[in-house]
Amino acid sequence: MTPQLWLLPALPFFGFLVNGALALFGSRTENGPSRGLSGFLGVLFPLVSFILVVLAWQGLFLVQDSVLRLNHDLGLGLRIPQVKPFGQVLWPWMQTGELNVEFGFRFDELAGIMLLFVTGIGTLIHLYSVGYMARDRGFARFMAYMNLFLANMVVLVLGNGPLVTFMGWEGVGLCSYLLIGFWHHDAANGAAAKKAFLVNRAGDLGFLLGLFLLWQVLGTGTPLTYEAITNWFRDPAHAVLLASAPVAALVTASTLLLLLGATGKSAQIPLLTWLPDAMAGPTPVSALIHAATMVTSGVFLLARLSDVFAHAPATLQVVAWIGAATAAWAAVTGFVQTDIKKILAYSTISQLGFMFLAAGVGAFDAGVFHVFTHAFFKGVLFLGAGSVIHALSGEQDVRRMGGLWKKLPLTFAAMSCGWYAIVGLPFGAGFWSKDLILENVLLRGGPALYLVALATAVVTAVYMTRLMILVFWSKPRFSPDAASHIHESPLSMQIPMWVLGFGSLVAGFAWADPFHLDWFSRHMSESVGPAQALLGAGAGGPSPILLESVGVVASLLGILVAFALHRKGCFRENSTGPLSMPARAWTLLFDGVQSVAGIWPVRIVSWILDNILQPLLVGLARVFGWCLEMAGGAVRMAQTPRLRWNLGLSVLGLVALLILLARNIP
Amino acid sequence: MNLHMVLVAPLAAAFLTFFLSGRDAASTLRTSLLLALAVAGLTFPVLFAGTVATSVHTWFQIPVLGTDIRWGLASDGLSGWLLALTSVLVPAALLCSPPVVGDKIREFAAAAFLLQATLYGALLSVDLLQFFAFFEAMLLPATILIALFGGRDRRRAASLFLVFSLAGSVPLFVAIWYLSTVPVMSGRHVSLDLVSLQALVATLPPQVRLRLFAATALAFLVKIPAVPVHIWQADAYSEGPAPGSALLTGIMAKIGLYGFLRIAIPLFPQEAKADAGVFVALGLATVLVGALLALRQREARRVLAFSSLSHLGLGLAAIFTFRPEAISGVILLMVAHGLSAAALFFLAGIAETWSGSRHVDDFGALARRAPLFSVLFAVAALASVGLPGTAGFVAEFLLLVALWKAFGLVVAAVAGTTVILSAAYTLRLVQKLLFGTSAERNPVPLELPAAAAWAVAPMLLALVYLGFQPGPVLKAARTDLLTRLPSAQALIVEDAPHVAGR
Amino acid sequence: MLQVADLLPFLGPILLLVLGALATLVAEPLLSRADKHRVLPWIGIVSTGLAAVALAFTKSGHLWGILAIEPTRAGLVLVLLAVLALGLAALQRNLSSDDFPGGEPYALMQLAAVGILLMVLASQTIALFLGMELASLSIYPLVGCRRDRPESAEAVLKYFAQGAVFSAIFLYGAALSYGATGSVFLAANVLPGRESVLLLGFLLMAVGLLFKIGAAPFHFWSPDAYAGAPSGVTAFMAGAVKIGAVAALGNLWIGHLVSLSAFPSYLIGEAVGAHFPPISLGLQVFSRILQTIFQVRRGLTVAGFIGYSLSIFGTTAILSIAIGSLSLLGQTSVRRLIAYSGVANAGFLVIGFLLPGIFIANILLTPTLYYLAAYALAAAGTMAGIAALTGPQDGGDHISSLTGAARKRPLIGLSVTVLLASLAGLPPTAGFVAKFQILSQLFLNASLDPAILQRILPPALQHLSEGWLLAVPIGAFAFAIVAAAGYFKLAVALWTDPVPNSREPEPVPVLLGWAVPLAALAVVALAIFPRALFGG
Amino acid sequence: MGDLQPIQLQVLAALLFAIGLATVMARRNLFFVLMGVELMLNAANLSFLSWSRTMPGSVGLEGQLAPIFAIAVAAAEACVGLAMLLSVFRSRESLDTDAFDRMKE
Repeated sequence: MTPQLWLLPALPFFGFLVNGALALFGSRTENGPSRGLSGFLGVLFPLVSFILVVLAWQGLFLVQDSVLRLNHDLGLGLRIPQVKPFGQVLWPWMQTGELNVEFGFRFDELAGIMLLFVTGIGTLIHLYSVGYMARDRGFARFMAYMNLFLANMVVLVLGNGPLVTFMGWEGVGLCSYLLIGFWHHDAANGAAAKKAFLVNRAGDLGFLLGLFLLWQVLGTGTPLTYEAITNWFRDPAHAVLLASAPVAALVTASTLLLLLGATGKSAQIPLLTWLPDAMAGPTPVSALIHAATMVTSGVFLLARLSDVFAHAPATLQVVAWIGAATAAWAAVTGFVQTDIKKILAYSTISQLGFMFLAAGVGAFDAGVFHVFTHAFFKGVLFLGAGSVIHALSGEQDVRRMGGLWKKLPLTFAAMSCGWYAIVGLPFGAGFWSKDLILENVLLRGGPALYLVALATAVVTAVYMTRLMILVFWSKPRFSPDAASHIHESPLSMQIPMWVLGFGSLVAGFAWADPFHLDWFSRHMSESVGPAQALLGAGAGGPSPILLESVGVVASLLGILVAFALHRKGCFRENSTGPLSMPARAWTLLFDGVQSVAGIWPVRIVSWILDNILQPLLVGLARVFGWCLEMAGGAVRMAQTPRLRWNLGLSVLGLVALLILLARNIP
Repeated sequence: MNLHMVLVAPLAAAFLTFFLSGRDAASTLRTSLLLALAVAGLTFPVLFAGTVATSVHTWFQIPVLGTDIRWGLASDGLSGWLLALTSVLVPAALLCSPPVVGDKIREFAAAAFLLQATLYGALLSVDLLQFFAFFEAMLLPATILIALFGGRDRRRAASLFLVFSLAGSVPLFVAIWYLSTVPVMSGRHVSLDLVSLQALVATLPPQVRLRLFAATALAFLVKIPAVPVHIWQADAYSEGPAPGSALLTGIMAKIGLYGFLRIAIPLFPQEAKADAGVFVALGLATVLVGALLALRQREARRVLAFSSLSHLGLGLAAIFTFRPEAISGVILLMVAHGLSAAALFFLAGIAETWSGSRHVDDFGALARRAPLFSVLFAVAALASVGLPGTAGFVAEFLLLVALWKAFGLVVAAVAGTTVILSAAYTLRLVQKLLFGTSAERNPVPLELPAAAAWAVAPMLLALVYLGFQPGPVLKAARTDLLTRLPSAQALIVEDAPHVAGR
Repeated sequence: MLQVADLLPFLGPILLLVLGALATLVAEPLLSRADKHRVLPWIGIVSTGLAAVALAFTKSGHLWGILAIEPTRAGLVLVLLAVLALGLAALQRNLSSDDFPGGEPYALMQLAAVGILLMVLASQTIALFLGMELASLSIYPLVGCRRDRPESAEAVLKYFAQGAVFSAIFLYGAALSYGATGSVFLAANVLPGRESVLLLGFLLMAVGLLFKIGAAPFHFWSPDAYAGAPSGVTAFMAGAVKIGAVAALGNLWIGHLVSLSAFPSYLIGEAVGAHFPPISLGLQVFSRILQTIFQVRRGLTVAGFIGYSLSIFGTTAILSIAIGSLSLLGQTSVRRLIAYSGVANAGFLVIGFLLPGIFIANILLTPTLYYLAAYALAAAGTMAGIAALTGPQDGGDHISSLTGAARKRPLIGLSVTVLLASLAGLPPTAGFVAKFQILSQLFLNASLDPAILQRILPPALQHLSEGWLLAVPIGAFAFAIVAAAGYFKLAVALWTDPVPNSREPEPVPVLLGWAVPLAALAVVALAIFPRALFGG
Repeated sequence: MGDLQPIQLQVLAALLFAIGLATVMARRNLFFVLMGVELMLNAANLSFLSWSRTMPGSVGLEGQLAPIFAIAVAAAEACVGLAMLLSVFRSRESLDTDAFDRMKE
């Protein structure tokens, strides 16, 4: 009996259809389509698919337990059960020449873990947006887009091959476009949305080209499924071949191109400029797409193709350094922002940098683990920010907040859970994952990377604490009339915050070695284990406990620094207006790079084509036609109205023929 | 399956609409629509029938030369899909035309049917001159479509189109003369039908073949069109009536690619192979120039025109890789682009009637004012961008694969920039039309005519369906096309399953 | 000795047309002014129809070698009759719309048709001359039949003066050719030593006919004559005159080929060729003079003659096509447009005489004749259609005055569009097939064995032989495209929205209403069944 | 040197023809144009006759027949010409051919 995997994406997609229909045909009604109905459906379908994911896990376990029993009967004490991923091929997709792509899904543990929080957190954020968007006329449309996003995300994660993944990959890009530009009457949002889509497309091109090269490595006969790819790379028979210089070069090139795609999606250097602008979208969108799920799909891709990347050490170096650089740069940027959502956006970029760093040093599981935990705490942070903005009726500038803990205690509580996690205080979700990363970086990546990462951790603590201070602890700075109608957000927004807040405290225990909790790593081992084994665990370094305490110290240091700076008034919370000059320069660094490298050349060339080539060609045609007209006029001149002239010319012709005759007689 | 019936049907439809329909536009629309659907009903069996052909007999014989000009009809996967596409687009165009052409619906329908008939003829011909006759006859209705219903400069646009196409066909005509004189010189009695021509051409001296190939190719380059002979296109598409432009870009332009697949390459395989580089370069140039120009256009339909230029340029480049992926990809591209571009033109035309202007800045906020329109437009736009899940993606992917396999990663990358650029100009258009604030003082809600919705929605559904199930189209290429063109089959590169590095 | 019984079926068409003309003349005074235009055209049509029927029964043969008929010529006659019908129909429209006092024009038109019929059938210079004059003398009054209009007076003046001069030239040419062959038959063996005389005679006669065809540089009359005449007459002239002249030129040229060659005579082999005494001293002197002028070596070969005629026809053809197409381009007057299209197409017709058939033993003008038929139908049909579309009194010769005319009369408008397409050489019309046949054959010249060209082409042309022969078809086609742009303007004008407050035009007489669509249908049918008329 | 030779007649005919042509082209008065045409036609007839002199009897006959037809035609042409001349004169009160230059292009 084949598992009906297609239901997982199909359900949210169906939700999209229903809500879309509601939005479309309700749009002409008095006060828009019914919010209750679309809200209910919009939450229902993701919820169902979440339940299905859990059931799918059961399926996975069933397989697994049978294997365990088998092991047990054979007397083998295998600690890591061999897990049987199961897939479903829906139909042949592209079959021509030697290309043979089948459209299907494959459920293994990596996908399972991703799906768990994608659908789970997705459902929660859907619920949140029911409250957040309640007053928006485009509510049904919003729910529809969110559902569509969820469907695409599921396809991305669940795809049985790079091309199916690519379908979801572009699909989520589309949804992020639609949702960033959700309030499309404002042209700025549209611009931000367009930017996001285009930058992502640049990455997608890299994805495709990298795929071609990868395919060339495999030999074009091999089907393009993850199964085939991993098997091919794990097959010892190919080790020699992979060692040979040309193939190694090919693998490196292909992985670099794939990396380009990953950076595009995960907002890493060089394709990171779109994420901060993406905050133009409604806050639930920022929470779901631009913090918890979509942006992490780059990391997911790295983990998915870990076997390939494992054979391209050079690429991994690049990944690591890109991650480190992005993390550091974004952390600093986050420190100088004044828009609460921008701060969180840069923090997201920075955290993603951590994940890349982990993958780069070969600790794919640590990376994905951070993805997992990050989903929780960044989710709750964004939701909290949303609830704050909601309460302050649209105010986003942290310099006009402050002292809100009295007015929004619940939000404050939830957000501080997130804060606790992200700065990495002990036993918070971030604590485990970040320290895991730091540990791996030190062991596998060397001290240089480690120091960068550590410094970044400090800065992270600083700017996050700054955020909390400016929003909640310092004295109120918002306008009195705003103060008048500050209110705690409705229950539909509270519940998700609590759940996620709780999650960001405990999620880390999914993999806490000191407590011998390794649920997460066990389930990662099937996907990324071999790759990491290939890369080697690195030399044994100082004990984990030591490293963890170093991490804790770092975050405490950061917090203290933040308070110190606050006391010295370095946050200039009372000042208003735009960012300071250097701050803006630093922030827009990569925008500048992009416009110089990408946008302006295109503009210039197209200007040349439009204003020089095109007129030239048209002009040529014109001139030709004009010449013909002239010739016609000249010929018609010969047609004189006078009889004698006509006769004369005719006879002249006769004479000419006579002369021709005279000259041509043989 | 009588192909002659299929060929005559649109012609008959043209005459019936022209003479039976009264002055009343609505009834005319109904009549013509029924006829169009009937024609479609006749056409689709041909598609499903796979490869079908009528008996071939002598049309006329050139005295003295004794060259046989044959008359016969045949259809295979390639022709079949284009026939089907045509038979779908014509009724759609009729449904979308009322707001645009107003009371001239009768003339429009007649012209559309005539265009359909000539297209059918070109797609079904088995003889070179027979093909050329229809190829030229196409100009008549096409010119009428542009010249009679369009905007201010439509006359100039139409004559530019006419003169360009005629001038472009001169070399082909000369080539046909030459081929028709070959028998006398070689003392053999042959005919101009494509199959026997393949044998004949093979006997010609190389430099002659090269000239003939160049002449043939030029005519098709003008039709597609490719840089630098593209300048008729933007004017024609933006000045003509939007549904007419849809038909022109949706089907007529495809005849250029069709000509390459059916005539230029099969007749001159060696030359095509030898000069593949030139055409790939032309194609890529077309891709880039089209995309970059589309970025700067001020009129909605000019953007669409240049985007068509860009997309078909990719097809041109890919054909000359002679790979199975490319050929099936090109057929799919023709279908996908035919549907999406046509849909965009239909909708743009209706939007123009709303804003009373063609300038993109005079639109805006349609997402708010006309939701249904916006949904359709957005979907069509995404389809033309080649978003996965639409046929456009499969097509572009296959073409890129082919280019990569044949010419390596750099060429594929250059061609791939279309992925980014097409998104850029299409989204710019979407932004201008649907989003932002309306140009008008107090924007009133607008109703997309139900007819137009009924016309466009199925096309978009077909695009999505083909995006997931492109099988039939791809198969068409694999089975029929190559079997009917033995010399082309020899070209198709089947590389042995290799492992990199060897 | 022929029996009258054999005579009648052969003369049938001619006699019937003449009878029709006479009947028209007899009936004319008996009818009221209004009835004239209602009845008389029908007499003409009936006689034309009967002539066509009679044509079906005629079998090939010749009348003392003066007139001859075979399937090819029969086909031409058929086309001629069709053109006549179109002309009559259009003329009815003109005359009734400005209710013309008399009905003679109908008779004149039929007589002109008789004359052209003679030109087609004639295989002897006298008969040819008679036919030519009969045609011209009845067309002059037709052109000038609207005495109240200054332009028609001017037109007839120019047409008459030039026509008279060139018929005189033709006659002189006939005299010379008689002198050279001792016979007035077109195909008669040349007398030894008189080849140069024959050449000169041929040249003059050919020029006389090229004038009638309207080929450059003898085309100056046509724009004015076309513009001055009623559109019906223009329709008739455009088609019929060319038919006669081209057929005559064909016979003339082939005949002279025959007279110079050892071929069995083309039409009436045994007509001449009696033994001649040595010519007198004076004549030797005269031919010596001519020889010194034309550097004729004794004994002109067929090849030399061909080369010579090639150089005539080639130059005229290219001139005509170029001049016609270019002047057609910016033309705003409908009739001048048709006139210049006549000039351009005359060029194509003349090209017909360059066909490779002449190089290869068998002489075959089928493509030319096919082209002729296609052109004649298209031109006459177009003008007739214009006659139907223009307002009362045949007013408005300017293209703009036809704006939207087709929208008011879709059927006729469509027909005119199709006919214009045929003139432009676009499929699916006979014009396309015709151009293709002619040009593709001509193209063969370029690919001929150079040795043949050396033998055929006159020295002046030999160095540029291949390029020249290649240039003719390609250049011709290029100009054809230029012309197409010209026709396009008219077609578009017909279909653009009619100017508001333009009142409904008066109804088209049933005759014309049927004639024009039938012409269009015929043009398309000829394209689909090209072998219907002349085989091949 | 009694009777004139055919050659002399031919030269005469050629001269007459040339004169006629010159008249037609040079004179502006319509009358003279008509006269020039007549002259040309008769030159042709003369040429016919003189040629027939060089032929043996039965063959020569054709040459003498032709002018008869030609003369008849010329007569008809003359009267059509005169009729035209009258109508033309009525329309523009002038016989100067250069006066008729309304038709352009």
